Amino acid sequence: MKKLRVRNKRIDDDLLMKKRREELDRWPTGKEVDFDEAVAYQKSLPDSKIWWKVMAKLREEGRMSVFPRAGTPILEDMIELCQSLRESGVVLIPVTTDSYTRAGQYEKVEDILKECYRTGKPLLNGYPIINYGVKKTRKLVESIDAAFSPRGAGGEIGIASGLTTFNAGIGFLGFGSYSKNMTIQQLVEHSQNGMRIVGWYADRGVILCTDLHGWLPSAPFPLSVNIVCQIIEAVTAAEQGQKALYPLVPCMGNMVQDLAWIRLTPRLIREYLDKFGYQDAMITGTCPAQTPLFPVAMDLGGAFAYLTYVSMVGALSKSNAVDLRSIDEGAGIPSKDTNTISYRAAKWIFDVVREQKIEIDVKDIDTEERVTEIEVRAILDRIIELGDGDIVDGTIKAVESGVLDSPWSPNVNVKDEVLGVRDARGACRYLEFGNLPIPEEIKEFHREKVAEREKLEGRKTDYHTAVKDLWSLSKGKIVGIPPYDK
Amino acid sequence: MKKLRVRNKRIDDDLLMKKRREELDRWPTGKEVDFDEAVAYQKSLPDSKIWWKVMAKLREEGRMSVFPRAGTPILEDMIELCQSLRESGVVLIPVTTDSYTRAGQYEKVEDILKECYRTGKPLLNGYPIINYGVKKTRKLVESIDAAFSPRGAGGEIGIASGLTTFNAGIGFLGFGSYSKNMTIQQLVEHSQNGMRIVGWYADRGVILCTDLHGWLPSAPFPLSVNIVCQIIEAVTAAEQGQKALYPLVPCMGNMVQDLAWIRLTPRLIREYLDKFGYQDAMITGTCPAQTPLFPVAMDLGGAFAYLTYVSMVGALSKSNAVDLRSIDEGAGIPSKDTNTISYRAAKWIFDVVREQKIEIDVKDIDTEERVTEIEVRAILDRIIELGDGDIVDGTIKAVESGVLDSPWSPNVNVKDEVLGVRDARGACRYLEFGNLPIPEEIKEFHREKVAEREKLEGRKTDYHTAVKDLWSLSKGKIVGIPPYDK
Amino acid sequence: MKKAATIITGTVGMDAHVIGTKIVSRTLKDAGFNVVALGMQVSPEEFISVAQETNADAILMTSLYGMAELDLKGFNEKRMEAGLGDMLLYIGGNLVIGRYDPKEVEPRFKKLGFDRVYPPETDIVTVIESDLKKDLKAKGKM
Amino acid sequence: MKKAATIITGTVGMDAHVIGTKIVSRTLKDAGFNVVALGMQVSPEEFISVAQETNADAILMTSLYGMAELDLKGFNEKRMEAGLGDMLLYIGGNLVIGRYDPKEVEPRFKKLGFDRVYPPETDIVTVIESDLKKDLKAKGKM
Ligand code: B12
Ligand code: B12
Repeated sequence: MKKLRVRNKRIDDDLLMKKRREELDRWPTGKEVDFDEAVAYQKSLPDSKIWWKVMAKLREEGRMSVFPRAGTPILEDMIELCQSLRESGVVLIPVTTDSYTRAGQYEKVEDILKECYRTGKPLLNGYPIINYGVKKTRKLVESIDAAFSPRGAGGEIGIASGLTTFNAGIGFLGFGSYSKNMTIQQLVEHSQNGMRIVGWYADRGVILCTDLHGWLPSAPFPLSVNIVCQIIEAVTAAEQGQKALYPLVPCMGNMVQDLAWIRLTPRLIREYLDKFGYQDAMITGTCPAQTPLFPVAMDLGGAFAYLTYVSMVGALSKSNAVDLRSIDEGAGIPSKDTNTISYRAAKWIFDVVREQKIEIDVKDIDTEERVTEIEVRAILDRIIELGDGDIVDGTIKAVESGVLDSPWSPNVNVKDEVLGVRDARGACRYLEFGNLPIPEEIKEFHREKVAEREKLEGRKTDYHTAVKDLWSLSKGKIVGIPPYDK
Repeated sequence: MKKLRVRNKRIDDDLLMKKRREELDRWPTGKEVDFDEAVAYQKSLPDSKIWWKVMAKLREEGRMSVFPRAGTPILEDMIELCQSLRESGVVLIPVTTDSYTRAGQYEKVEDILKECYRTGKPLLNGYPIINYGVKKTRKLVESIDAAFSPRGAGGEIGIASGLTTFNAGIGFLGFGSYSKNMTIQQLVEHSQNGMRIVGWYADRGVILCTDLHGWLPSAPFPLSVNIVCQIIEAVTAAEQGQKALYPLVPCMGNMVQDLAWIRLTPRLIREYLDKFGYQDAMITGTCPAQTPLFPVAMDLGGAFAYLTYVSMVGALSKSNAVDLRSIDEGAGIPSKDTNTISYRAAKWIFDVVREQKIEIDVKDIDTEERVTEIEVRAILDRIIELGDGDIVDGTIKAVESGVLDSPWSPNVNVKDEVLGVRDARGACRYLEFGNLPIPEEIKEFHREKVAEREKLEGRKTDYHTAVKDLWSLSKGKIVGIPPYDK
Repeated sequence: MKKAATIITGTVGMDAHVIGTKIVSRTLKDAGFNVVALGMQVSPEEFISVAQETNADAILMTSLYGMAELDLKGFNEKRMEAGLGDMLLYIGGNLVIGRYDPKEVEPRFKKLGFDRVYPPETDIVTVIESDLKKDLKAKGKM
Repeated sequence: MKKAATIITGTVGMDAHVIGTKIVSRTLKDAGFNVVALGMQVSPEEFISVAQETNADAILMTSLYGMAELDLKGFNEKRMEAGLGDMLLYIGGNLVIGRYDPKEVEPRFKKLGFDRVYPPETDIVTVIESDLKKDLKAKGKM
């Protein structure tokens, strides 16, 4: 076997500094960033604001925090929103940015922001961090005793403001879920040959944590592709100098699979980080993430149950954080109050269940873990083979050939030849394997499981089954008995 | 060992009929009851209204229902309330009666009922079944496709109206939780030498199911005394001719104990029913019951979490019913809407988790099950010894001597020399054993567990700890770290 | 120092919720009061006659089951007739049926003669420290 | 029988929520329509120019991310200028930010030129059967 490696064209230091400035110069607030001052400010932050330290402390003490989503355009409201989260026990706070900011349309944002203040209404679907700039965002950060993480945008304005996570490595989220025309080649160029900001800060003693998303499964779909991508994200991030990262493990609603994946994902990430020589990159914890479609707006009971179910999975798996939405997820951006009540519920579960130190052993976890592990290794082996030892080259070829593939992508450059459905117990199975290099015996396993459901429901599964399964958790009916359209 | 037996003074048939009439004659609606017509009406009911059949069907199909509490004085509102429960998936519907009806104050109820209709307000805390009588209550029963159970009162008006459960045997609930001056001697006379109505109906082919409550633990307290009393209730009920019964197992909030007790209780009831010769009495299922103090009125998040936690315990233990309160439990009698949202949440958990057929094995369940089993057997052995083979005689002597005892009883004839506290993981332990005949090695086990908590909190446990533990679930902090008063 | 004030406790009417009044009683005792704990299901008449017998300074009444107003019909008149107009009257618990706004319910119980009316889950220690002792002192009974 | 009506689908503005519009497109196709699926993040201008090119009979627009009104500023004027006044315009999704009452939001989108405005989680099959076919027939396009 070829020596494992990550294609590494480390950008020249002068060029790096120039590019960083260019990026910041796209909007006047960029001037507020002085790199050295930013380092000093980061170093002045108390431990309770430093993401990786907060995660580590939670883990040490056997505690948990919700990692929610929250962003609203009016600064004062944003502060109040985050304060209320903190009061519900949340110590990992997001700064979810609006979609225009994510698209770099700062001028448009500026106009709308004025309109927001004029009308008092939150017209943007997030906090426009770039337009606010460093001084104002520091006000937000300094108002609440918790760690902050930018979502979707922020760049060095976020870092200078005291947010303590930062993307690193090849991020599949943007490519797989947010882009229409980006090619995998472009993604790699963008994230690898681009700026190695995380490493620059690490060299100066500032560790900015990275959350790994992998390729988000947009529908009930086995997690192997997601985990493969998390591993790719991890090793490419580490290669850029990232020292702290953790996986967000999508929970698809089948408890056996969810628990198996929560166990498997960090284990494999650790293994590959080590294999590639990044023993010094630490995994700060594991964060199960509530993923599939939520119960509809009017079904508050279902929304609560779903939320506490995922909290429970987090507690039973002894995770230190859980990525949870609110009971208003199906309705729209949550209010302060719906956040509070949602995360109080989660905290109740965390405190009551997590602290009972329950040791559970769920039958079939081993099987699910083994099946997914074989799939992950098969896909990764193929990628490394395609890349002739280089995981980045391999990734490019893998996406182009469908060796890496995921359903429902908005991206026209994705093969989209795979499909998932639930089996008779609600576990996610492949219905169409596309070009994924899954070993034949494992394919057979999936087919058998799907056949069980077909027998139960008395009809074939197909594309329409896959569509219907989008709603299985949403409608509170994870399995096929009785056919939930009856 | 003496032959096991149940003191049996079967009432003379003529006397039985006379007493039944006397009871009904206490209020004019009693005249609506014609015994033979009641039998015929019961026999005409569809399976979906017959409690034991509904329970059996739920179990067969691997499904679950909430068994809620619901009673409101205006008939039309009561119908609407029960309909909304049915729409939330509830097929086991209670007819919770008001406290005046339970105390036989029908005249007073009549006046208040008029006031209710005049003002449109629910002034009574339940449905006054006696004052409504058969015709009106049949209207309720016939409006909803579900099985009905009287709570607290109803007598043969309930049976004639089509309610399909009925108390039988020595019921500790009334004695231990509702009475101030009743002696155990009186309880036995009342429930045993009194009417054997259940048997009379069973002889005519009408099986009215009994739910066993045991002696309700009013605070965090190990379940052994409760289970002993459930067994006594079961064998004395069976002796009266009861053919169908099931335990309501109080869930105290420690998952390991809750699961252990849910497994243990029906097993021991079955064993003793068989031992006493009642192989023909069937156990129709197991119903975990949400028991300790609820989160306060304003903490809706906590209330939801607690509710779904117990639903989850029910689902993981593959029960067919779960006795659940609503999110308004801490506030007051729930409204239609809070019931709906609460039980939709439960149904989500039931449907999603129960139907996944998760096989879990929780570490320490075996220990908890074994400890409680030894306690139950020790107490029961002592009772049978005290009764010289007769479980009823033994029960009387046991309560009088504190061999059967429970804390916080309103009844002045109860010893009340025992006390429970939670341990470092939230499990219920004895703090004071009183006169319970617990074997020394088991006492030592409890003491060790309590000591662990003392070490953790850095202070002795005492009466005040026991009081504080009333709120442990309510405040979402089941264990001692950090001391939740800090 | 004066002799300890005498306080009567208990749940009124058919209310069987005894835990709260047990805790109230014990806490009062621990605070040095002379407590007459009547337990649960105490009729208004019994409260009055015991108050006369014991020359009580206050009644701390409990009702959780939602029907306190019905139980207390005519209570105030009777206690006035019994010459107990100077005795402090507190009530706490879940005072009506269903979720309620304590602010709306308070005046109704004040009309029934109560000096203070407490919402569900009131902390009894605080009540003793900040209200009861003050009120008793104001009446010269402490 | 007439030739199948042409329907354009897609999410407007920067909205990346593509699953809904994918399902809408497939369901329309299955129902026999001629579908031009533009996928996600379609600018108002693109909708208009494609409608002109394809001589479309309707646009079924999707927006979930809450900023549809901002994206659609001036859209109605432009489509009128483009001579597309007769084309059916539907929109569905989470149309504003936060939990909302669809009844309050509907008139705002009607003003923006939409013939029909759907609340979150609308069943597309029902819409095709009960609204779209009727509206197209009324316009003589089916
Ligand atoms: C999956 C998802 C994502 C995925 C999308 C993946 C992808 N590429 O499609 C990702 C992770 C990328 C994402 C990102 C974001 N999301 Co998002 N997302 C969701 C989620 C969970 C499900 C959406 C979905 O796929 N629904 C399933 C499809 C089938 O339903 P549908 O689109 O509604 O379509 C059906 C019907 O509405 C109807 N229909 C659709 N269009 C039309 C048109 C017509 C004319 C008719 C008649 C019918 C019709 O037919 C369809 C089939 O039945 C929802 C919350 C929820 N509902 O559970 C949030 C949600 C839509 N997202 C939201 C937000 C804010 C965002 C982000 C800004 C940030 C964030 N919080 O993550 C970014 C923005 C990205 C962007 N630029 O748009 C908000 C919108 C808030 C609001 N409007 O107030 C929601 C509601 C979550 C929330 N409560 O905060 N999201
Ligand atoms: C345990 C319980 C029972 C037990 C009681 C056991 C016993 N013998 O005590 C049993 C099972 C017997 C029972 C029966 C019933 N109950 Co019950 N029960 C409860 C429960 C779960 C807890 C009550 C409790 O013990 N609280 C703990 C104690 C420590 O708190 P507390 O009594 O409020 O007292 C504290 C403070 O309020 C304060 N305090 C108390 N008194 C006073 C007085 C003054 C002056 C002051 C200053 C302070 C003060 O100090 C105490 C210590 O902090 C509540 C719901 C809940 N809150 O979770 C329902 C509840 C009280 N019950 C209720 C009802 C309706 C009933 C029943 C009619 C039927 C039923 N649904 O089961 C019967 C009626 C029995 C009867 N005749 O009274 C309702 C009342 C509804 C309403 N008011 O609208 C409640 C709220 C449940 C509900 N939401 O439906 N119940």
